[in-house]
Amino acid sequence: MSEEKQPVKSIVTPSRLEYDFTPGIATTRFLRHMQEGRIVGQRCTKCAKVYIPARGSCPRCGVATEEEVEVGPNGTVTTFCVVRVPSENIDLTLPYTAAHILLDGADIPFFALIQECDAADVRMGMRVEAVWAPEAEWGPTFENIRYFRPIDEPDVPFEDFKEHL
Amino acid sequence: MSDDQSAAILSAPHALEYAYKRSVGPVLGRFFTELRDHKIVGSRTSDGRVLVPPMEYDPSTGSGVDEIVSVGPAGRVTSWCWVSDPLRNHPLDRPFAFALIRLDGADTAMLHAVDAGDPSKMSTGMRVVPRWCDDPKGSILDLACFEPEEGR
Amino acid sequence: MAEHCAVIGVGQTKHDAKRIDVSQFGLVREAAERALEDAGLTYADIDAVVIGKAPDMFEGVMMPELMLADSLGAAGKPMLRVHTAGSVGGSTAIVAASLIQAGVHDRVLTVTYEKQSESNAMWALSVKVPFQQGMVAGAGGYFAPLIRAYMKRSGAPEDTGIRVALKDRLNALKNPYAHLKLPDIDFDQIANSPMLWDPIRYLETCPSSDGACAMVLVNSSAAKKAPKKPAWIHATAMRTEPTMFSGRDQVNPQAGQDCARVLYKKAGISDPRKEIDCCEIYVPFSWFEPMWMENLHFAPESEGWKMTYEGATALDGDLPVNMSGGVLSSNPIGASGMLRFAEVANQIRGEAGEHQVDGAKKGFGHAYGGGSQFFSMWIVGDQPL
Amino acid sequence: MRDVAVVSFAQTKNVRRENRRNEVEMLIPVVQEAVEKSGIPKQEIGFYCSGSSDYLAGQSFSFVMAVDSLGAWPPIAESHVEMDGAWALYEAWIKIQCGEADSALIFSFGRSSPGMIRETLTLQLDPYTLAPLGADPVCLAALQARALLESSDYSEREMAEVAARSRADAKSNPYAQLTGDFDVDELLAEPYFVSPLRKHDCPPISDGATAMVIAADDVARNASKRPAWIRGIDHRVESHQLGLRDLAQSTSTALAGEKAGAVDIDVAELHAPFSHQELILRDALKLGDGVKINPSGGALAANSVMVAGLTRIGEAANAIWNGNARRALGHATSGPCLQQNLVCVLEGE
Repeated sequence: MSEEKQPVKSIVTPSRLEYDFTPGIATTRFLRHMQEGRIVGQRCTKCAKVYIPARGSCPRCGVATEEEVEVGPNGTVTTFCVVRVPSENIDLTLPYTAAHILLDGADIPFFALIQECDAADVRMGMRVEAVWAPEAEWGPTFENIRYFRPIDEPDVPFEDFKEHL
Repeated sequence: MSDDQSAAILSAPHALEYAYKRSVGPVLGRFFTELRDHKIVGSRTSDGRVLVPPMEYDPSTGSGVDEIVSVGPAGRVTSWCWVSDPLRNHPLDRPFAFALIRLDGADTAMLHAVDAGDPSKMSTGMRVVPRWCDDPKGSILDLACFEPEEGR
Repeated sequence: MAEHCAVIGVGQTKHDAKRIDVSQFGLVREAAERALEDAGLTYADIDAVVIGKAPDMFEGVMMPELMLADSLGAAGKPMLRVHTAGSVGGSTAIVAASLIQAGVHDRVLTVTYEKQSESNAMWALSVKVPFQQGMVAGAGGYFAPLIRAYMKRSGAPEDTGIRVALKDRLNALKNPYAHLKLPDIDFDQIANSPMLWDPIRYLETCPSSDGACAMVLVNSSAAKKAPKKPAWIHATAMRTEPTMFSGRDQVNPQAGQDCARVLYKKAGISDPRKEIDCCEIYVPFSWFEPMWMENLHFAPESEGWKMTYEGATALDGDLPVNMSGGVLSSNPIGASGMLRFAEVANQIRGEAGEHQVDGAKKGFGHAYGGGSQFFSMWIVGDQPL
Repeated sequence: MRDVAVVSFAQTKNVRRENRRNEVEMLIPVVQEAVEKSGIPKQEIGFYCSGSSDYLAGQSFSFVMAVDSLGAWPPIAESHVEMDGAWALYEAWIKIQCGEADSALIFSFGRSSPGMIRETLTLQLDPYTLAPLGADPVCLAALQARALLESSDYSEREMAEVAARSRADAKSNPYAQLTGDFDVDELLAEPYFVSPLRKHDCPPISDGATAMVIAADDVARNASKRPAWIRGIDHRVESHQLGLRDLAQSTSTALAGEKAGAVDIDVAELHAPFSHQELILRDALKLGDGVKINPSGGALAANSVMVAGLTRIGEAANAIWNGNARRALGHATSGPCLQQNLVCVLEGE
């Protein structure tokens, strides 16, 4: 029996759906600020916490948020992991560090990469700053912030950020 | 943000695209294998009904089905619609009919396209025969479509 | 007062990376028919079918329960489809149980599945959507920082995760349905396996599986006619908290703590560590065992690791956890939660085979999902509560 | 069985393209309105359940972010069905019957506009023998329409009359999308879209969101002056394969209606996205000429996918609240050619 006469065991069904994606009002505003080189969160009218990235609501209070508050660009690493395995859609030299960063003025950590620092030297409590892409490349996107890098400031004690884990 | 700024809302194209590879099991596997050879089979349930396309279970009781029988290849249209403006994913790129077709020897109708040229050529009860694809791969699309039996 | 509900049939597929021998119909029917046979019933005896699975993009079928309906004998019956992220297997069982408890139905078939090999799980989970922040580190990269936070908080020894993985991988060797079976597994193999998302090693992670799980749930009068011993549902609970909010404790989420507390209260349990005989807990990365032991009040905060370390969670320990090998050994995502619920029911029924805990009378099943914000749990016992 | 009533309902206006707000931003005001109208303090709501589809949103786990609209703190008892919100209502009703909760908030959301809904819904089909043909819901509905026309006394005129009546009635519904006065003869003079369907036989493409609060016994009585009591609710599915069904009938609707006690109905809100489906559903439920059908305009006036079914039940409750009905019926459908159907019978006191 030739190979093509083998019984059919599987079929391939390609699927492609196209969308015109809109992210909503709050995300648009957030990304427009990013385009201007600013990280702008929103303060909840009820609990006064500052959310970053701004998503138009305080998920805890379930109310719409409006008031804008600029945060960062410096922050504190609350926790992190060292990635030693390649992932779908991620093109970075291994190993690299992915961290939760509590930006100064924000009340919720932001996910970002740490670079310009050996993975072994990344610490919980380490102070970092945002490294932006060249201004000419800025667009309404998270990618304007390439990564964060260490700054010469003393580590923040664990007690001061442990509620953000 | 006020309403007049709504034009400034961001938007971008987004695609969900994947070529799913589906294992088909023994019954649909046999159906597709036969289609590749330009033959059509159905499955027979315990109460004697012949289902086309074949199902690995009896849809009214859920019990398993494994008897395979030959059907068609010609059949009769039981209902149809005329697609004058085909979509990107439709099997034909010119006006055609989608039809439910009960193949000779089958008790249920299967869905496929009928290339009839014009809706005036379509009617419920009409006889249709398969047109096979030149490059069969073992799928429902090995049946390129059906066409009217008369005037072929 | 709600009706009593019991598990009288349990079925699961052989779980594997690629079940290329079956269609989606074949996969769900393999589990469903084993559950029906276990219960001594056929599809005709079933009043309603409850189906659960995780995102439709895994298989590329929108609301696939519609096409699966008559393959599970659901034609002419009520059918529901549950989707609560990774906790869905547990939530689906709870929805099915509630149909009995409400007195609406006598016998319900519930089935969960995932056929991840039809696509690529990592693709389906990480499709980049415009204007959202992309995943910076893959699936493990989401959980690894939480594990690091747990280690820092609790001071747990660094090899705790290795010990959990070794225990679960040894247990899996006793489970004929488990996907990942590593006959020569030992501590060093896990310790020396590649570090993927530091502190998570390769052999401390779950596989990606095709598989299905099914259960037959019935009311008291139907349970009395069952051919085998039923497992009686003593309590169920579900809790959700928002994914991201300021001050959220992601290591020891409030929703998990609350869910367990309300569950014990309903089941009349005051000391879970003492009163519960065995647990199947959703542990996709080994370190989640000690984290959940604390979250579920089996251990005081920062001491969950001691249970692993002292062997309490081993098959012969005082609170065996994941006797089946757990999610670390089989992970058909949509079914993984139900497998926990079903395995613990089988323990109570005395049907767990080689990984049976002798004389188990009260068992705890647990599932969670997403970023630890969705929880579903149940307690089953050998007598009605 | 516990007495359970719909005590409040809120919806967004259905629009062709909601491109300013995302799902959470659409839901926040609707959820707040439903809670406020219910008179039940939010912290006392015992259960939450939602219905939505990832494929509409174009991303996995799209329901997860919807939780952000609830203020789920302290943590809540919550569940989700990948189905129309009408089935979320069913799950919530069951929870209340179990005694697990005395009240529940149900919500659903769907934006069809970002994708191409005909192509998106094609993915609902059996991926082995149906989806590869690209058979979209309009074509399948057209096959069903012909099966009805050729096996009954119904004509294309009656289909056009359904469309014209729906859109005329929708003029008084501020949430409807496609409204206006249409002349049946003019409609019938239009060319076919997918024959035998013309454009007017098909639903608009809509974006929308809804929320509803239900409550049991005295909680409902204390919260609402005129609770819309759920006297029966049932749902049934039939075979997915069209060739196995008599498309001119809806046996699952008939069965669900029978189980739900669909008799003595004053107003029926039927989820019939295509005009001929209303005719099939009316027959399945044995609704006579005295029954007012779809005073809201129905799905022919606004068809937010995953939402329109729950909306029908909300509109049936509206008919009770505004005194237009003593007993009203809400119906929801899902799947190709009315594969799955839910019937909910409501009654005022």
